[in-house]
Amino acid sequence: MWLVRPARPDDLQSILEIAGAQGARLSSTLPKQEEALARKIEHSQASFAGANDPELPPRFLFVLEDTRTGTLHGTAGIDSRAGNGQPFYNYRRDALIHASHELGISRRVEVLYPSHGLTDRTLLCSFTTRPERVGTEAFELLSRARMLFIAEHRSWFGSRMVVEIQGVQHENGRVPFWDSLGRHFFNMDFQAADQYSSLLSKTFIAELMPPNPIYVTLLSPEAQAALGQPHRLTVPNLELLQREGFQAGNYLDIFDAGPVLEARTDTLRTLVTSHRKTLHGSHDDSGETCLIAGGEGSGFRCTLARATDTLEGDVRVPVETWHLLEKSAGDTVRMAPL
Amino acid sequence: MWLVRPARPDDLQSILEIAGAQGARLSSTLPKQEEALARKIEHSQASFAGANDPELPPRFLFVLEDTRTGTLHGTAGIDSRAGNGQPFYNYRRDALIHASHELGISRRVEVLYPSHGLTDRTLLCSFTTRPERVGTEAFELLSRARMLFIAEHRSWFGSRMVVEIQGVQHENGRVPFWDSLGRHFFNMDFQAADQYSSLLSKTFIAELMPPNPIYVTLLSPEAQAALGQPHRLTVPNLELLQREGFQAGNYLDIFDAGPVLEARTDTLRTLVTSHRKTLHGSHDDSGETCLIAGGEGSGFRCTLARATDTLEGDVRVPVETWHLLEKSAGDTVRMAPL
Amino acid sequence: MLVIRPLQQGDLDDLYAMALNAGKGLTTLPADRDLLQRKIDLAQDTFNQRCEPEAGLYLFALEDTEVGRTVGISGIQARVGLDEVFYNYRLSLTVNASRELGVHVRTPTLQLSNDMTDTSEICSLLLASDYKGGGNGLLLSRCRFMYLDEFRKHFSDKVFAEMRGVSDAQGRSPLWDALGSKFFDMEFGEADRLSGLGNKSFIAELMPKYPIYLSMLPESARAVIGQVHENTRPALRMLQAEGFNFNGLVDIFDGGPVVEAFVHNIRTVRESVTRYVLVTQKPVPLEVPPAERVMVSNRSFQDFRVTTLPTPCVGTETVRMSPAVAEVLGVESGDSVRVAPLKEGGRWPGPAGRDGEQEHETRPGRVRRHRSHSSWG
Amino acid sequence: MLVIRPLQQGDLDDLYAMALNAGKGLTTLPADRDLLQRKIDLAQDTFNQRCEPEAGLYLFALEDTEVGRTVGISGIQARVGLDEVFYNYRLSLTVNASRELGVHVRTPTLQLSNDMTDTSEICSLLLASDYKGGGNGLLLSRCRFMYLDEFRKHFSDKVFAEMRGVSDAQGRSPLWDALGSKFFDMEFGEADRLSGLGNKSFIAELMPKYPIYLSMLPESARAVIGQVHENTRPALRMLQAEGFNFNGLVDIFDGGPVVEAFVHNIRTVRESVTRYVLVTQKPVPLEVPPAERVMVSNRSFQDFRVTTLPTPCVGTETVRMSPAVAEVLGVESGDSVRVAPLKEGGRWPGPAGRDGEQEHETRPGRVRRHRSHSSWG
Repeated sequence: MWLVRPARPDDLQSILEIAGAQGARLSSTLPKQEEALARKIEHSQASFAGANDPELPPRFLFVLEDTRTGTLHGTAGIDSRAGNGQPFYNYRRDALIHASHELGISRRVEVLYPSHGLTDRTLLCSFTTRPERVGTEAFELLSRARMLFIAEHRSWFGSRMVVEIQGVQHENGRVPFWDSLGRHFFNMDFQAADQYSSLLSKTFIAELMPPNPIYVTLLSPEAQAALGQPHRLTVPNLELLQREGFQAGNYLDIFDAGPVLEARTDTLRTLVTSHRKTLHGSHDDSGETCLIAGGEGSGFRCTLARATDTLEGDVRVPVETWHLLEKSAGDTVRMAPL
Repeated sequence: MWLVRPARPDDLQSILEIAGAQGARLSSTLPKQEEALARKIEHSQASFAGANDPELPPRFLFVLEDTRTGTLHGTAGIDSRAGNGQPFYNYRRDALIHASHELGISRRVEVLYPSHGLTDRTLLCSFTTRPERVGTEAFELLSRARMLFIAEHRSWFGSRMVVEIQGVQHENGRVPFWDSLGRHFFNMDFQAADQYSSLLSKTFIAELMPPNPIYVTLLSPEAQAALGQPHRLTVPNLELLQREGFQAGNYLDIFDAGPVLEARTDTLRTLVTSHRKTLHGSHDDSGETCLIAGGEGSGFRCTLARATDTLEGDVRVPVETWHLLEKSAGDTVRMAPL
Repeated sequence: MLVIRPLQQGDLDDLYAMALNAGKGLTTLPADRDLLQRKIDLAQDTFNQRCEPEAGLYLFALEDTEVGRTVGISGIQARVGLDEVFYNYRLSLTVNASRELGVHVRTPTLQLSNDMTDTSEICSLLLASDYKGGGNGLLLSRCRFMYLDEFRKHFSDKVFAEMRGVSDAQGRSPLWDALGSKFFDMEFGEADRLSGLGNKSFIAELMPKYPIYLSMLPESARAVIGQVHENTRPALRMLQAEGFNFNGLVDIFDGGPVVEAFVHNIRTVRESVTRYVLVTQKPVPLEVPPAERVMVSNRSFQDFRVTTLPTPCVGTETVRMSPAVAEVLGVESGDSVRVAPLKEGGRWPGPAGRDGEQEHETRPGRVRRHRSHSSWG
Repeated sequence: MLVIRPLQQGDLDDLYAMALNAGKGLTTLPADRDLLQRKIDLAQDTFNQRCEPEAGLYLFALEDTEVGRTVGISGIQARVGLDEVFYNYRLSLTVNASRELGVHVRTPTLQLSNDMTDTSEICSLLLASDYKGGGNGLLLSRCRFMYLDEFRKHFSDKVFAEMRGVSDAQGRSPLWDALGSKFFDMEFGEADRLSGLGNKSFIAELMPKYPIYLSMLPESARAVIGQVHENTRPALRMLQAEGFNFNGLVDIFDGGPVVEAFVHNIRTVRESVTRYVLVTQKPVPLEVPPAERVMVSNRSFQDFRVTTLPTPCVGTETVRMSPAVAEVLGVESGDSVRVAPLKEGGRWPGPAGRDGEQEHETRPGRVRRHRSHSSWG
């Protein structure tokens, strides 16, 4: 059985293993350093418990567990406020029209503006799974469990959400956008900048990032082609998020120019289609597979179950599912179709 | 009876009278110079007739006529491509976060970026009426007739629409945003700049407008307060457009910082709620008052009528309405609820 | 004899021929008869004070009096940027450093600048190819400094020159290809021509307004910023010898440098002295190398003349000249003339500096006659 | 006797007392014992060449040898902007013009600049108030130009000074109130202090990056850009007399100007000559006005000393001095010393310029002994 639950300190080694396996191929906001990860889990636990220090906005880290073996297969996170109290950096892609009436010339000049416009929105992040899970029901469970968590704790989150999708990177680790822009200013390779970004305060970005807008036409052709393009390996995740209602807007990642997806929280498919139900037992293993979540804060659990939907406000699922959710008959759960 | 129809050359004096009566109180994109207005009407006629010179994108000018007296009571326009082939200038309001981790300081710094991001969207413009018509059914007819025209000629227009709403101006003609910003660069008063803007090519804006972003905090407090605020007298128009589905985004007028409203064409209320119907006669003067439009291109007419909606695709209106629309029984019209 | 004088109406044909031969790259003097005629008219209006002093264009012709042919031109624009906007890029530095990460990166940037607005420009130098050498280029260029010195109130305290930047034999500019061409939908030559015609609103409309980070440009483009075309190197060396320095501004199209100097610091100005004319029949050998010649100007605003004489003609109070030279300069014995070395490091009698002049002016008893040409020329 | 020498360990108490009396506005020398001690340590490392040449901070003390008290300090920072980013605003001009409308508007702008990066700065001048006058300030300031000249390879070709900008008696700066305070959530004094402590990453984080259009600032703020505090006017005049000019850069907080000069153009450098020491018992009247005194340096890198002597002590080859002065300078008869006028326009024997020096060096027969202090001091 697949279970999504808050990360615990004893998950540390398993998470490191999953994060490490991503290697340079697919970075995420998940630190690969033991100490940094331990701090992140600790902060997540406090956030699930309801702590809300204005200096340290809540950040939640979930894990996907195979309950039969006790092994972890993935992680997913929510930062309640993008930037976590610091500026959240993006480039905003916009166009200026350079037109000369007299000469009859009109050119569309694309410009990347440094922007903090998405700061404080709710951010989905830290999404990683073992490669064999990509595209499976468990993959979808891990991603969408977060939406159910948000639905159950709506007041903890903002009205607008964002997700950063990793941008184009070659097999050899080269990131064309970085090589054409960031490298000149940060004087380090993409991997180093990406790691610093997840480990350090954003001061170094304020210090090193070019403060003025960038003309797209002066980027390398390869970098121009990469603007707003997702990394090949992120496509399953991207498509899942698009089905959820996320759309690419005008924002790009400052390091690799990957697209930033945006959505209004209350129109996300899982939030719209999920409902609270009263839990009842079922001995039947037929029915449709759906997401089912229960528990508040630290007690939050989410799993997949075959549910038979009897009456309006009721749901029947196997008793095994009750145990996973740490719930019993008559308790309230939230469910959404897969 | 109120009729909205394409402007004709012989409307010139009446339109000048209406435009002139607006005086400095409420500017619009309607030229107050006879020659310029004559050219605008001529261009509008060509546009209604289906002309589409890539150098001269279609621009439509409608008038509101009281058919009992033959007098005009208002004008309304659509520019098929904002900027009319030249850049369409706005300020885009955005915020940067200036934060020092070390000092524990975080400030939200608002910036106005010169933008052409709305260039080529479809623009509603030139909306003026006699003061006594403001807020009446005729006022609504004049504004919304344009949506019916767009619905009937959907391929002539873009997928996104914008409207510029005039910003704050004092009784004495002073425009606080202009006085704090534009005046320093254009070296003229607001009225002059506004007039040049409707008369001349936009070269003078490219030449005179400060090319770099503007920090809001350096504007006068009065100008800061005026950002995105509508002129008192535009409120009825603004509310009508909001009901139609237009929303203020991040764009502001470069001269007076009035809000620019945006909408997706296909979600506008009039487009969504209007339907094609087959015309039938009615001797009954009961029924609901609705907008009813017929005719293609230069033949477009729109009026208000008491309609009794009999069968699905039919509508019954007084024969008088047929005449106004230059239609007869069995012809197709488009109607929308008021 | 070769003499500098104001450009005048009869010069059009010679000017046009020179412009034709000069080919591309001299945008201030295109081979366009109408435009050249307008320049002659403007120069005439300027010398005759029929235009606003700030709008003045002082164009000097180098005439070979033996053949009656104009063989060179040079000029001073009283002020730039008054009618059209005058654009340069400022080559500046952006430093980004993070102590935490031990990173320190310097990025040169080009920022749009109008900082030369209202400054006097020396410009339009062109010498017929068959007259090159023998110090003619020096005379054509440096006569302007004698004029600047003489009539300082008509010019700014600081003057500048734009030097032609690097382009290849086909007229392609590496900076244009990497930067300008991305924003201006035209060839370098066309942009340069439009700009030279004074038709500059297209620059405000089309050019990038935000700073350009040079690290994003290819090496070929970065290498030419602030560099001069190889044909312009002698002119640059000459100006450097006069005390002109690169001021951080470059041409927006080809990246050629702007050099500037305070008028009072220009070597020709610092080394120039006044003397009284002594017309003499005693023959002097006129054909001496440039290093042994001095420029002599008649100090006239309206009918400015400069020619060269052998250095030994200059005494402590007078400068000796033949009646022919005096006639060309329009001076008589006793008139005050200004004298300066033609070539830097050339022979120069007596103490350098303006001291000589001051000495004279405190001893008026020795002066026979002194009239100012600027009032009657 | 008043003598310039490198700052040394025993100077801390006197320095702290001076800094306390100086009050606000001297951010490079705050009344902070730890910070002052670090500066002394750095200066000692610098003179003893124990730090990277670029990181050097050359601090000179003015000591009254009679009372053994340090009464002044001045310094040269070998290079700025290497460790921390060095920020200025460049006062530039943006011209917007429309020929069609006949509009021509000039808008001064402030653009963030790091252009002084890697340049030598003269800094930290402070003189005890009871020693003001009598040319002590001139000595304290100008001794640095003798040092710059002597050891040019340790410094940049161009040097600059930041001049304190306008603030009122309460330390309020009009530019700060109109501009800085809108972006930095702190008082001017606090920002200035943080900046002076070398704690500058907050500037990168908080300050506006886009150009500031001055027409949007109140007149009170515009009026002080490039202007110095009234207490700083004498220092500015002194530097101007040395040939320093405003270079278009201003302080980002108070708008005070940056002035710069090429080392070879500095008056003290141009007018300095070398002479040989002639120790003599013949008494000379030491108490003469500044205009009749010269600075004499011992030319030592590590143990640099400068004091003043009456101008008549300087001969065409030698400079005469008492054994006491020679002892203070650490020189003996026959040693080479550098001499320059203390005050501009002061009496100066023989031809100005370095010609005198060259003459000597081409006639070594007259030299009895010549040793360079920079190798053994």
